[in-house]
Amino acid sequence: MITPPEISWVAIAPDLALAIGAALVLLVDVQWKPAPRVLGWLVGAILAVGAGLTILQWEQGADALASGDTESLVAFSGLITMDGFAIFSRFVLIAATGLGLAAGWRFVVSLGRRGAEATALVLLATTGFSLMVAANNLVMLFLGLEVGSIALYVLAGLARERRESEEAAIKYFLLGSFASAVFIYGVALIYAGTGSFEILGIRQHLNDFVISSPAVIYIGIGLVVAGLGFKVSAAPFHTWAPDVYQGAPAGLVGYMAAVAKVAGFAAIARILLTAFSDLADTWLPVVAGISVLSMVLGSVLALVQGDVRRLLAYSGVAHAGFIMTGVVGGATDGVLFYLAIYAIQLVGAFAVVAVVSGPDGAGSSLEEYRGLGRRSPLLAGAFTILLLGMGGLPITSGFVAKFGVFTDAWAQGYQWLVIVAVIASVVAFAFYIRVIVVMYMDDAGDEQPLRVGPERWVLALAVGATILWGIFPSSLLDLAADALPI
Amino acid sequence: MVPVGWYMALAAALFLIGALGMLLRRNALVMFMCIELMLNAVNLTLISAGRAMNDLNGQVAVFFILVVAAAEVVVGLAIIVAIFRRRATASVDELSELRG
Amino acid sequence: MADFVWLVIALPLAGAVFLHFFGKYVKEPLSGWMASAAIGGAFVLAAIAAVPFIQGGGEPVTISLWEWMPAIGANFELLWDPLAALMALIVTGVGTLIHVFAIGYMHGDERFHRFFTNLNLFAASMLTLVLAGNYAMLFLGWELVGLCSYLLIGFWYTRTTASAAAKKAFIVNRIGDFGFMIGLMLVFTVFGTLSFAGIFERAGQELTSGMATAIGLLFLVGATGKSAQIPLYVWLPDAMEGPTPVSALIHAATMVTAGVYVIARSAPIYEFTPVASTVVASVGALTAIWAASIALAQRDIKKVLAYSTISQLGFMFLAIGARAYVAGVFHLMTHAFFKALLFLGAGSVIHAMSDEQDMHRMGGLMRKMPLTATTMAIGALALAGIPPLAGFWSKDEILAADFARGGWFYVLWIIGLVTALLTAFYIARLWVLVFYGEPRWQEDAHPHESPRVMTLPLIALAFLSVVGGLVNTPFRLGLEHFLEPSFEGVHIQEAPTDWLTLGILAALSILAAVVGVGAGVLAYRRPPERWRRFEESFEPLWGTWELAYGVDDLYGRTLVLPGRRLAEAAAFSVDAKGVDGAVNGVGRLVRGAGDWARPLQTGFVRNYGVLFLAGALVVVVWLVASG
Amino acid sequence: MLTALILLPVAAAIVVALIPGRRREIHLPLGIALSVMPLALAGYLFWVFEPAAGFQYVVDVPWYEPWGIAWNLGVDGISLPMVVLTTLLVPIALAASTTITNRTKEFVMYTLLLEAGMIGAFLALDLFLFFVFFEAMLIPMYFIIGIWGTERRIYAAVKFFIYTAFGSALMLAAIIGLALTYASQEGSASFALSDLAGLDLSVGTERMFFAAFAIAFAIKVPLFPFHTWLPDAHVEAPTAGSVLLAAVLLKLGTYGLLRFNLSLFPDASVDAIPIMAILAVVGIIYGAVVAIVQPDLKKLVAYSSVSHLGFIVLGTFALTSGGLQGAVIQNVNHGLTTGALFLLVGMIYDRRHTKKIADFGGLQKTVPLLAGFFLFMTFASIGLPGLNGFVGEFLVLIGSYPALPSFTVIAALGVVLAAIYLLWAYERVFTGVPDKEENSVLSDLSGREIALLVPIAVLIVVIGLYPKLLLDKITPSTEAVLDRIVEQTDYTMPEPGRIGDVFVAGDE
Repeated sequence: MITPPEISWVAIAPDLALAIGAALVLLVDVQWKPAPRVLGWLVGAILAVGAGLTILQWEQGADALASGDTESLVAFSGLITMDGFAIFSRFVLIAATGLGLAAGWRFVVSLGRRGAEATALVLLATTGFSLMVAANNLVMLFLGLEVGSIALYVLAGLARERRESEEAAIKYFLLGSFASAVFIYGVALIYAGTGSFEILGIRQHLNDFVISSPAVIYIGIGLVVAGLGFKVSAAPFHTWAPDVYQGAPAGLVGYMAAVAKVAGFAAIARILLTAFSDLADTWLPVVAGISVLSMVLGSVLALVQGDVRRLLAYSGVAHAGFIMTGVVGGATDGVLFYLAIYAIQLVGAFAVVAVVSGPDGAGSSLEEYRGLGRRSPLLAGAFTILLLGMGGLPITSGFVAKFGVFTDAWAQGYQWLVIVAVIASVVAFAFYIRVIVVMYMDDAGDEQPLRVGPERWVLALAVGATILWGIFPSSLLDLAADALPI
Repeated sequence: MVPVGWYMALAAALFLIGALGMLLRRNALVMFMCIELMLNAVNLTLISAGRAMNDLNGQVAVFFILVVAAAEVVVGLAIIVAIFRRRATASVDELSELRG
Repeated sequence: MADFVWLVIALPLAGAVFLHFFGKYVKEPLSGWMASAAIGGAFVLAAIAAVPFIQGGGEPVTISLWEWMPAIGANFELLWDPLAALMALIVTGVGTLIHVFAIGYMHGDERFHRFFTNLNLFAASMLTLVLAGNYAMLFLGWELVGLCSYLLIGFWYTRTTASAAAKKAFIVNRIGDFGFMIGLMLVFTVFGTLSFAGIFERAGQELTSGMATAIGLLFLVGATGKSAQIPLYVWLPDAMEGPTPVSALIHAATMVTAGVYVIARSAPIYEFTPVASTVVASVGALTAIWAASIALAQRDIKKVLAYSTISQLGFMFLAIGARAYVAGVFHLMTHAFFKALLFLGAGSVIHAMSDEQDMHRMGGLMRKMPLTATTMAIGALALAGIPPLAGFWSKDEILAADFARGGWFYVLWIIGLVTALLTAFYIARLWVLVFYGEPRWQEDAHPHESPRVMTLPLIALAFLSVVGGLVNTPFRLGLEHFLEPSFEGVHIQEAPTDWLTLGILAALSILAAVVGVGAGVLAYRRPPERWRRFEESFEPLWGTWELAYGVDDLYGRTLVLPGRRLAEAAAFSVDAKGVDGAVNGVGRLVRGAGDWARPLQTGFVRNYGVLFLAGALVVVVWLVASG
Repeated sequence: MLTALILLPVAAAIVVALIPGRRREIHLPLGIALSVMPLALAGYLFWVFEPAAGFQYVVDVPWYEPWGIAWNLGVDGISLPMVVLTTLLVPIALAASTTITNRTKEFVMYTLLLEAGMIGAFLALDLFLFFVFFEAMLIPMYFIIGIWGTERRIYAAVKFFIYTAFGSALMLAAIIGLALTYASQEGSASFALSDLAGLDLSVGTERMFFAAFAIAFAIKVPLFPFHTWLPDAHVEAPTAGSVLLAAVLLKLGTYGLLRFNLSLFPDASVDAIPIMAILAVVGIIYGAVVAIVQPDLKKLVAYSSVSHLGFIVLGTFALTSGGLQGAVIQNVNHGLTTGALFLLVGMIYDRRHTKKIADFGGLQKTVPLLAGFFLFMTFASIGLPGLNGFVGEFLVLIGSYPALPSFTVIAALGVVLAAIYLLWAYERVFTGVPDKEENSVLSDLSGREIALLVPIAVLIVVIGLYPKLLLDKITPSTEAVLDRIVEQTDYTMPEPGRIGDVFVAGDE
């Protein structure tokens, strides 16, 4: 007899809110053709509801996790969890969405009537990724991934006047689908090897049985890691990132990069640390290898870029490596903290790029930042702090984040990885510093101050978060420490 | 009865063919079809594995993948058409302005 | 009782500080008089404090002032004993006279008060040196006199030669200090303190002879720097670029004797090292004859005196190396008198001749400046060792003591004797060339006798040069008794006691002096062509002497130039290209890696796909292989 | 109180930031006035400091407890002089910056933030906290060099930043390793110096950690061969930057070696004596030799720093009373003299807009006061007794000899070389006749400039003659460091002679 799945509205309430919100935006747009302002308020309200619901979830999840009652955290017959890990990641996603939309709002407005579509796509993408981080089932995870990714492919191509945007979209789409196919093939092999799609089920299986065909599972893990490595732009699966970052609409790149990274790493952490924790001895060196390659390649390549967006893309590759050290370290709180911090900084940094490049996001070569410190001191100051935060300079949250993941990795016995990581972060300093040099130490070609729109709020928040959590990190660290996966 | 291993091997072969096609062909449309081929290889794997283990989950998953594939087609074709309109080519090798 | 001796230092120091800050508000001669009063006051105080020693029965006292570097036993403390008292009296006494002289000599200089500031500072430093109660404080004075020497040699800073000479003096001294400092390190290592009291008390218990030799030789290195002995004497002739009173005070009477003083002070250490003592004496003897020979052929009046000073310092080394400490200190004293006199006289001449220093352009000055001529004659005879002038007694005692020591010291004694002969010759040459014969002046020279303020010190010094030797004659060893408390427990080499030997030795040295003076006078009272021919007959020796054996040139070619080349190589090749190149190379390497890796990002989707798949393949293979 | 000492400059920076940018004329005076407050507080701290009480005014507020990091501050005889020096030189450096006319506000802010960072680094007793300050201060300095420097400022600034960041990166790894070792041994996390100092480390691990710390500090000091960033940074930095860089920032290296390497890794420190001594001595000689022929006055002073700091490292690793005391006091001395020399070079540069030695000559004629001060500082730097440099060098040399005889002898050569390069430079710049026309019309020091130099000069003399003032505060702390090492390792301190005569001042 087929038992109908129990429905737990609580578990998907935020996602539902976002999805419905996306639909609502489209409907409202069609029906009333509202002014962009109105649309803005609507989206804001939707995100606020989503965030509020997430916080409500937290209360419930935290209790259950504390009481050890993990069963109650699983809903929809094991498809979805509402553990702290999921909720924390989801909140980060929603926050990044809010900030990202604010940063890209001028772009959205410039799209005119298509602005609503863009907004809806953003909301949908977030919904997908939100489901992805909450998935306890690999197929569910894949669904979330695809919902999110497909929306992102479209977003990448939204700036249709620009040839680069098209190129970015097709590249992102082809490679992304390819990676998705690889990922799902990995899932299929894991299923073939363990007989389960569920994170908990797989762990159970690996715990209970001697594995008959480990090679299948290992191949599965490898393909899953490759597929997700693509999403988080870890080397050598990173190749799309610079091109897409450069081509996609300036205002939205921050959002796109941030949510993909958060969701991707949440998935990697969940799969590797929960489902395959018993096989850690095998996958740890491989992940460490990916980590090293990402850090080195990302840092070194970022050093020679002449375009800020590409630079940030490669720095994202390096960051993927740093976060990987957290995965190697095996502690989710380090990874989550890093993700939260990095997502905010990334969105903030691209908000600056959006301001400098203009809403359509034409150029972003380093040249355009010349003398920014004189032209728009506040903007340059914010960018400086964000860059240094990403670089991991002490008294910024970036340092706390790096410190956390490095400590975890060291404790795990990966001292050499930490040493490579700290050296890579010095190289990383070198390219962040390059941008700062251009902004402050050269004279401006154009003295006209730049017009800053809603990006200012994004920047204020991002800078505030960077500094405050750099000096008083305990609040966020405590939350991250509580946000355990089931 | 054909052992399940054969099905799996066939699926793997299909997957590889798809992957190689993706790497070798330069027409975006064909490349995309190769991806579809890969997805179907995954489907085959899932079905055979589910069948072998007498587990419905594998087979159910196939439906989801089919839907995803369909969604991808929609978006993918839209993007490809857009590009084709502007450049009158569907060759991805023409699209290499972003690099380095 | 002698607690106030710190005032001896403080008084000139106060003078220096006052003049430094307020000197420019004080009119010209007044500032000079103030400085003279400061050092004169110091002399009075020192004399009062020295009374107990003169009466006999005064005990050395250590006066603690304040902590400095207690960790290495180095504090501000003074040692007031007969040796210190004698040195203080010489420094302040001769110093006062020279101060007064300088009031006249520096008349009209735009930095008049600055000159006296430095002069007073020098006096304070020198007094610190001689009154120091430990090696650290001695070193303090030692370096400060070096500083003052630097400042005063380079007083006329617009003359590049003066500045260069000042720098050279300081640096060459520093090389000596290097040895001295290592000596101090050894002392500290052995004794755990630098205090004289602590060291000398335990010298017998702690010192091995090897260690004593090492310390002794290292102190000698320091002394050769400050007292201008071979091989570090080269700075002193150059130092004559300074104003003449400076040459008199610092580079004849006081500072340059610091090396002698240090070795005499360290007698309890040298007690255990005959080797080092012998080396000291040998260096002294060698320097004495070496410098005397150079002095023979100099044309510059101050250069003659400079080499003469080096030579006489060699005599002092010869004495203290033979452990005739009293004789050494005695000669130090008499030399201070007559050499200061000679320098001041020379200054008077130079002043009169409008800064002319070449003796070939002098002559016949006796008529124009009789007082100067007379006093200088006394100084010259004292230097030559004509009895009963001061120089005779002290020089004779040195030679006698060396003779009495015997062995290797016979050789040194002979060298000394020959040097005495040369000394008598060159000083006679100097006097005759300057004061006798026909005038060979430049057109615009208008020599005249110096003012009273300059001649009075000359007279005073002349008087001292005459009677100064009487404090310690074989008939009455006054100085020896006076200094006894300072050399307690140290073996002092006495002159022979039997009157016959003593008489023969005295006769020999008198003979040398008389022959030397006689030859000098005879050779140079003739017309210029004749003595020129006389000099030429000594070629090529004479030329070598005139060029001072070309040592400066040698040092320049073998040390300075290669050193500079080395520094340039280090700076511009090793550092800029090597070390920094490596650093920048690493940076370039990283960037290069970036540039190299950039083409991987071809822009072609299919290549990206290949990379992706290859990566995935590696991951999979790795996992399977290790799993 | 210590927290206030760190926060005061930050608050001052904020105050300056709040003044609108167009009121340019008041930023600098305001900054100077505000920076006097930390000086006053530091002076008070110096006054009330109890030499024998070890770390005092300790603040220990947990920061994030699960990690064991804490806002842990404390002052002892080793850090106290450095804090006072820092607070003293910041107002001076600011007051010397009147020639900075563009972006004054930012300049003042960066300087004040730099001050906060430096004070924090000296006071931090928690390794995490120390690292935060150690690294964070790079940024203001980076900006100071990069924005207000001369032609190649960007190159210099970037090099400075990356090079020092590289060093500290390794130290970060070592800090993590230490803390984790502590956590695994004690079961609770801590980054406190006092906790970590008591760790049992295997020989290999201890040496590795030592090396990581030592490299970080060696770059900061800088020791040969890690020194090449320094001349570039100095030459390009504006006067205030050079002053603070030389006087305080470099001292973090020597301070770190003394504070952290010696306390955390006593065994490895003892084992590393030969290596550190070699580096120190090579630095002394090499820096001096290279300084001799530098054509640029500022570069010459920079290389002299390399040479002088070698003495401090030598004294530190001699592990004797004299050596350590000398090292600490030389930290202060070098700060004063080299700081003053950079001030003077800056003043010359303000007048002539060149630093090339060959462009000068005969300046004593036109600017006698400046020349006088320069000569004074030169001799202080050469180590003339009676001035402060001598006390440090002499303590180091005499104190180190019993432990490291041959090294010390070679190091003493540096004293000779110092006389050569500095006096030669003085000769070329100041003496002779001013034959270049530009040099004969310069104006001498203004009252403001004299007011900047006089306090330093006074301190130089006071420390030179009465170092007891400092040594009394320093000695108990350095002895404590030594005692710990003797206690924890099989190192026996060389005992020169017998105990020196106990000296009691003025009791007769």
